[in-house]
Amino acid sequence: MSFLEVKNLKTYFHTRAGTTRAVDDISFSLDKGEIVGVVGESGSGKSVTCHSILGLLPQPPAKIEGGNVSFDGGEILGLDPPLLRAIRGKRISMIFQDPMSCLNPYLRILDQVAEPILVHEDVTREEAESRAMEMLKKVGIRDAEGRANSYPHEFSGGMRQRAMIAMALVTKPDILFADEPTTALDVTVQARILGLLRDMRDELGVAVLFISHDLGVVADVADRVVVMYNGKIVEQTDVLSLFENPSHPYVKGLLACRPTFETKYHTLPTVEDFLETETSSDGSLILRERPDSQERLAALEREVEPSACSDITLLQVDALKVHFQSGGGFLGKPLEVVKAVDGVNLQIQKGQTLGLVGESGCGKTTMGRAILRLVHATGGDVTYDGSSLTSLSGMELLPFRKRMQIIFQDPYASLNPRMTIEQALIEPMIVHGLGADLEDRRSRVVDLLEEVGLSSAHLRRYPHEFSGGQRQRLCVARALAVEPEFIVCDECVSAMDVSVQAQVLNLLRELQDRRGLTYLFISHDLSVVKFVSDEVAVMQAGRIVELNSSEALYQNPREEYTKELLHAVPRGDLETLRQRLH
Amino acid sequence: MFRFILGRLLQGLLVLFALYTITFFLAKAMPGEPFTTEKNVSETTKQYLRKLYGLDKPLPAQYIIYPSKIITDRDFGVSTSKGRPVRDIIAQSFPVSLILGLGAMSFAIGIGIPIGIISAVRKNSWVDWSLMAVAMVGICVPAFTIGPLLQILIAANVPGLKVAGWGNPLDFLLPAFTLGLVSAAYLARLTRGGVLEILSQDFIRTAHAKGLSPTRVILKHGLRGGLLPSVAYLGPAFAAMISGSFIVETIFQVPGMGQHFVNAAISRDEFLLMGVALFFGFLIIMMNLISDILTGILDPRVRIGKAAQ
Amino acid sequence: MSEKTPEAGSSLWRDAWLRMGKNKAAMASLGVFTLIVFMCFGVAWFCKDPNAVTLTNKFASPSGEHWMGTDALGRDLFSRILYGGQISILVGLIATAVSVCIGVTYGAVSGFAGGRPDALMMRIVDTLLSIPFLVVVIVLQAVLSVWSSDTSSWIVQHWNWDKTFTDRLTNIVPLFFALGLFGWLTLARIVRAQVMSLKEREFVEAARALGYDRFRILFRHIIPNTLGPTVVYATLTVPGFIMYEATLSFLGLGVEAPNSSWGILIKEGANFMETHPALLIIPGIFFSLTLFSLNFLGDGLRDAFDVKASKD
Amino acid sequence: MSYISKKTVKKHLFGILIIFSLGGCGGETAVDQATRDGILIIGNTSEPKGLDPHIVSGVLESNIIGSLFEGLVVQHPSQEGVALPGVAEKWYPSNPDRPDEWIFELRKDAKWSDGEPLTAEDFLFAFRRILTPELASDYAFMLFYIRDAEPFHKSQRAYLIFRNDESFPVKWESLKKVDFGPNEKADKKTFNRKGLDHLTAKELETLQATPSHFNWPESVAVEIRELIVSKSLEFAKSGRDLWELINFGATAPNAHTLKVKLNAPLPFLAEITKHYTWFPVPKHVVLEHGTIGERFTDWTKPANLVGNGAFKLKSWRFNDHIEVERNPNYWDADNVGIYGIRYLPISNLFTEDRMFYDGLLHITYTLAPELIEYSRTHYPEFVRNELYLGTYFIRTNVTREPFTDPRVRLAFSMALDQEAIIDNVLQGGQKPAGGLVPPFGGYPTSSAVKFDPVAAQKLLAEAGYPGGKGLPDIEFLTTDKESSKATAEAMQAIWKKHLGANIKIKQMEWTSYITNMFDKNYDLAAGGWIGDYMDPLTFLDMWMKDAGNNRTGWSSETFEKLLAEAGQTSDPQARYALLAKAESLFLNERPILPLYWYTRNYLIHPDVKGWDPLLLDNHPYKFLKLQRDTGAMEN
Repeated sequence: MSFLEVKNLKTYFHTRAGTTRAVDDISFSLDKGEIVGVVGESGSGKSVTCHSILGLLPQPPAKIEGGNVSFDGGEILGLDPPLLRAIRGKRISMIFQDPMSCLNPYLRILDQVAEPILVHEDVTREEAESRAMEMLKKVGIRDAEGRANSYPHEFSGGMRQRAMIAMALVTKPDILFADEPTTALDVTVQARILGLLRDMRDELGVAVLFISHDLGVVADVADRVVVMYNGKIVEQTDVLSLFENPSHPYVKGLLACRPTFETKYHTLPTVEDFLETETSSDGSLILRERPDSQERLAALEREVEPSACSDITLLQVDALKVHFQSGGGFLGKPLEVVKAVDGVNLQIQKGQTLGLVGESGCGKTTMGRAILRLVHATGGDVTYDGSSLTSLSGMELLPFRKRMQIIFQDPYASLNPRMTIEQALIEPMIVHGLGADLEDRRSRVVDLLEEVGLSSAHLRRYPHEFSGGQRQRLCVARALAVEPEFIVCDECVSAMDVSVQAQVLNLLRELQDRRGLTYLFISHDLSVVKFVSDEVAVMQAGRIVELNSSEALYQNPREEYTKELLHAVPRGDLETLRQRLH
Repeated sequence: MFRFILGRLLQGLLVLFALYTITFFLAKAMPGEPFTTEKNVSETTKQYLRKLYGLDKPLPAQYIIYPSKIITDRDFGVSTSKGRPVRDIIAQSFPVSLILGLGAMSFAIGIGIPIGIISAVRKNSWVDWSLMAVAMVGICVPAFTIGPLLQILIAANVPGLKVAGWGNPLDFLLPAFTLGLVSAAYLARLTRGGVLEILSQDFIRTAHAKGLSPTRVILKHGLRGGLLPSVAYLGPAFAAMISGSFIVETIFQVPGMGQHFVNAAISRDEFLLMGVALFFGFLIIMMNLISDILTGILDPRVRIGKAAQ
Repeated sequence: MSEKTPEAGSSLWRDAWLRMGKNKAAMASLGVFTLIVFMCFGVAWFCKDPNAVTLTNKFASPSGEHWMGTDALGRDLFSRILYGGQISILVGLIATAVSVCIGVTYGAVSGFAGGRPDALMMRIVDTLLSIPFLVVVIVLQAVLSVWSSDTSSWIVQHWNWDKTFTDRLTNIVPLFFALGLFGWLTLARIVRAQVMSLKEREFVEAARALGYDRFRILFRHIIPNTLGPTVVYATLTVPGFIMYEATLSFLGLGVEAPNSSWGILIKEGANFMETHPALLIIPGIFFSLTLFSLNFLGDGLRDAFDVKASKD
Repeated sequence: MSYISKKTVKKHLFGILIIFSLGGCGGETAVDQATRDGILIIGNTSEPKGLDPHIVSGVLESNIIGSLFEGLVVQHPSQEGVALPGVAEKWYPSNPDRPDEWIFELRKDAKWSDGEPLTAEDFLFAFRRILTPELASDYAFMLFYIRDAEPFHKSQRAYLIFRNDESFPVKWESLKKVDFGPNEKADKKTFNRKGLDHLTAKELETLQATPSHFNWPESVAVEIRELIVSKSLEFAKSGRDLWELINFGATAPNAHTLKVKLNAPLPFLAEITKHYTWFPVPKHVVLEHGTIGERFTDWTKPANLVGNGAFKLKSWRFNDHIEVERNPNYWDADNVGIYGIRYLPISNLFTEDRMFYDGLLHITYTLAPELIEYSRTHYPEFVRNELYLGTYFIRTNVTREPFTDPRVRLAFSMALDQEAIIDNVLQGGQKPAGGLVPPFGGYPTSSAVKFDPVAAQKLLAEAGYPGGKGLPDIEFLTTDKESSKATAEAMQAIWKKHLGANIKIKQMEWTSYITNMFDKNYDLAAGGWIGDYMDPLTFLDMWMKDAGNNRTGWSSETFEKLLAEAGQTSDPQARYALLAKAESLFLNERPILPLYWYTRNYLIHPDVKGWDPLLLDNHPYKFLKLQRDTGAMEN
């Protein structure tokens, strides 16, 4: 018997709308010192599985309908809460996806890391803290002594995730559930965290259940992979055979829709190109391989021609500087000036896409916003289509607001939760005087929705009623409502499942072809940038360190920093995988 | 921190000055004057009285004299209705109100916050509903009803508790309860909302995943952020509580400060009126400042330095 | 994908109404509140004259003649409660509405503007919070009582309105003025805090990127999102306003004797606590029933308008 | 969460246990213990404005001052209008036929509480002090009976200089039109604004140089003008004060004799000297802490206060209590019955009564009207209902329609169903007021005011308002007290019923109410008057044209002539007859509508002995005794 054995686990959610089978009769196991990847898109039941095992689900609406989970020979499903608590955090720990919202913002890092020891072991506070400190050092927090008393918001994303890991490992657990531990992180940080997990496994013999929507990442760490779709396990095998010989169409789709450095497709394949679904009479979902998947793929396989370098410069950025004052805050950090953007020059030709990559905090987002005058530039100039934007007043800026648009990372946060889709799309038309009357505007909205691939039947719905991918399409539609020429895409696919990401990227490319749009594409994901961009700029600490055509940059990085970035990207291809396994 | 507090205190001075200006002109706009009485007082006597209190001077002069006396001599004038210095009156009655207010506040916090927490934890259960109904009663029932009820039902029957009066340590129980009841009810509702908000956050799940007991999760992880709305409410509420309440003081015969707000207005005792108004303004400024600082301590993300500019 | 007719009218209001329908506590409260409003504004007209004094029949017990007995001057308590309810419900709702309008706008502008304007506006709130309320009331009483009788006679002269009605109306207006003047202060602080966090949200930035002016961003995008706490706090302030009305009426600002209101009935009834508790309890029941129902209604409204809540 | 709730419950159980354990010590009430200690605990409405008899003017202060000071004579504990020796052993008019000069022989053993002897000089000082204009005493007018006291108090310098000056060429009365006093309406540039009486030496010099600075009436000859100015200047320059110059009415032939010369005969002077404005103050202490005209000095502070009463100040906690204890230096200390008095400033009537029920008070100040019925049922032996020297009435504004017409006033008065209101609303056993002056010994009480709705309707019709038709809305001014509101509502209904009049009730807080009444900004206004001393005059002289409390706009020369005539009459019977005639004239015109004669309702513990009904409620505490009353408060 394995160390952790899950048998026929069923977790259903009973809500007013009906019953959702979040986890539907799954079985898998985890051995000591093993890393098992669990892959699937959001809503496929990966996290619910972990939460079910640890008894972390809110009940109701969730209910565990059946199954067994044995851990170290004992049944833990339905265990007495106090007994289960003794396991939780002591023998089985968990890391969550978003380290910002999963760390308590009101408590110091050290307190939070030491807490599991204090709760589970009979030690003094000093001892617990010194052990916590040790663990913080071990997970690679620089200057741990100096920073352990900081609050989470004073840490960067990577540091927070390290703190989470330290918190999970500080009691030396037998099993670690890692729920999308790197999704929100930069590639370099991600690489380090993945390395850390592997080291921990090697050093402490921890078994890891590694949950991710990204097969590429899983390929970097896992020994075995479990693929979930719609609450069921569709494939379960060792990592090499999964990549060498995927059997399930969904897995094939997942593997194909990730843009990689080698992607040659003009349009990315999506899961739908491989998978057909049908709802059977009893309400369960039947998955089938598309018979025409080969033809569909072939249709996509069109070499990307480097778009003709248009010679009209649409946007010109000269020595742009954005400085913020930071600190001077409440509990006495000294006032300091943060140079978010520090003298950036670049230009974008009409109809082209400039990719902007860099780690979080490098100033790429600030620059995108400074170009649109959403933050105030401290110095330098932005020239759009011949007019300088930096000196314009609010009213003079209005025509440019119509011509330049932005799409944000989080589509949910960037839509007003209290406005229907129709209202949200009509409003910009009213402000910019587009459309003759309400009827005209309505019909434009319907057209827009169709253009981004949404049904006009959803006009009166609210943002929360849509899925993440649909919401991002809405944001695109809203940006398009004013018929812009230039769009800043600020990490606009970073939070998405790869399958959805592929759809949105396809949409953006399609729109560019059709409307001749110009993009500034900001992302930390180098593969995605590679896929969409004609030119790529690499940004570090407020400056552009390298700017080159997409091909050249990825083939021949000149700067050390660029090389480092490229190296950190999990390739998720067979070669790298084989390399790792041997 | 230091700069922030200094800035706020400077703003506070401006507030006090604005408050003084408004109160001064309002006091002058009230019908009647301090020496309006039923008695057959001759106009000459009234003239002397006005002169005695400096009320015969032209308005602009009066407007300037009062604050300059406060600054130079810490002299808040002499109460026209009590015949003693305003400073003495405040110095005598404020400690009483402070004790009563602290009692009321301990009661409000001691009852309101636990009720709010329990209600939040048992959201939408009968426990929640009945506790919230009790809180609503606390908000609905005015002090002039609950005070006499306590006198009739409790004080008259429980030995050791007096109907009214101030002197024995137990005497502050009933008035503090009456005074704190509304705040307790508000706190219960605010805490419930705040804790509910926090309990829906992701880091609570983390805390559970650490294997913490539910109690520890709520008290250590849920409460700190969940108390923020209550802290914001408590600033002005505490200032109001420690500056006394006319109704509670007259019902329970407490020699506090609250009655001066009413009596000074009714007897057109403008020096006492401005004295207590400025004192109350000072309390409001300080309590709002403290509440903001507390918010900063409770929530490390808040940079009140920024908010204060 | 092809159908072009939008889903049948799922507007914000309709959605909210549907969600409300599922909330039993809120629906029951709505029923109670409607019943009370109907009694006060409908049934009342068929009741006895609430001001008919029969000195010899004071403190009568409930009977067929007087359903809830009579008060200290032998007036019918039931019809006094119903007529008083007209004033109290109007005062509670209108004063709350006025203070919500001022408080939300002020707080939102302050929080949205930030920096120096915000500090200035908040210090103004501090100042107003500290002004002795009674003094303002006395001044208002002096100024506005003249105004109200002048206005009343002007209206009667020029527009030929019914005199009793006009008098009652012009007596009440200064009351709203007094209550509205100070009722919004705390709400403004609450809304400001909300807006401070809302204005950092991405949809606000999106709105700016779309070239919306500040006015539109504030009123169409930010303020609607402060609805939840506003509704809850507003329902909490209603009892305060209703009780304040009684105090102000005794100072001559508001309801003129012998007309009544719940606040006045409760205030007077409290004096007969030992001897005739019914005079306190019966109006108290009407008062608290109304407030309970308003409160649960407020909670229901908040949930109903919280479009996010329906996600799960 | 069960953990939390359990803990909470535990904590509170603990708290409740504490309460019970601390509280469970014997059933003896505070009053029982106070009775044993001989301390009287008494409700006294609110915090006194001070204890200086020359500055305060309220009843509650007089209750305390009455224990700390003693006047020339002392009120008899049970008999109205009888004076017992106080500081004075004997008193008599120097001419019994015309009692306008009185002699008081002071006892030789009178002492201040600090042991200093009390002499006639202290009285002279006290009179002078209360009349000193700078002191601005509210109640100085109580001494205006003394010759020249009024002009002295009003700083009528010129009057005092010239009236008794034989050499002055013109009759003083011919100068009536001169602006001697301050005149706010006068031109700013002239001295008229300040008034001739109030000019400084320097200003007078200026005036002497340029006479145009003062507007004289034509009738005053230039020489007279110059004479007045130069004499005034001479006086002002001399640095003497008015006191030295004038022929003031109070003198002290020796240390133990006080001679008081009055403006007119006053047979009831002894009654007036019972009022605290006539009490002596310790000259040596007052002057130690300030000058004679200084209002705020420390001499009444607990550590400094020296009195001559049966008690002396023991402790004073602001807004909480004032306690007095026996004064060993009191001349009659051996006969003082109790050891001390504790005054509690309880402003809430209900609280006061509930404190009494809870055994915290011997005597309440009043019994809340709402609680009268309850107290009569539950504590019948403690309820007192006594006549009080006061009248409750409604002022009419005779300068405004429709009350310009005496018939309307009479109609409103006759339609006022006094008994219905007393029996059903007030319930305090008040007496329907037949006239203005409440009944008391010797004076023929009027019964002119009677409820007669039919006659009232007839009168109203005669006045042109048949059935109330044509009557404008009538504004009825009243205060913000719940009980006065109920009374107003009852009257409103009664007038509506009998006269068809539309009354609008205007409630206001106290000062606004007074101000509106002052400004004659009302039609009807609730009001009342409590007598200052035992004489009809205290109810009648307030209706003279210039009296401060008239406020109705009504005046009558005949009425004033009758009062003046009575003022010169020494025979009490003839004097009463004249006053009654004036009252009846007044009632025929009826500028006020009398409603009832006051009663005092209060609760008193049976342990208190010797507390007998007194019309003025001025109980001399030294005669009281506290004795455990068996059978009292058994419950």
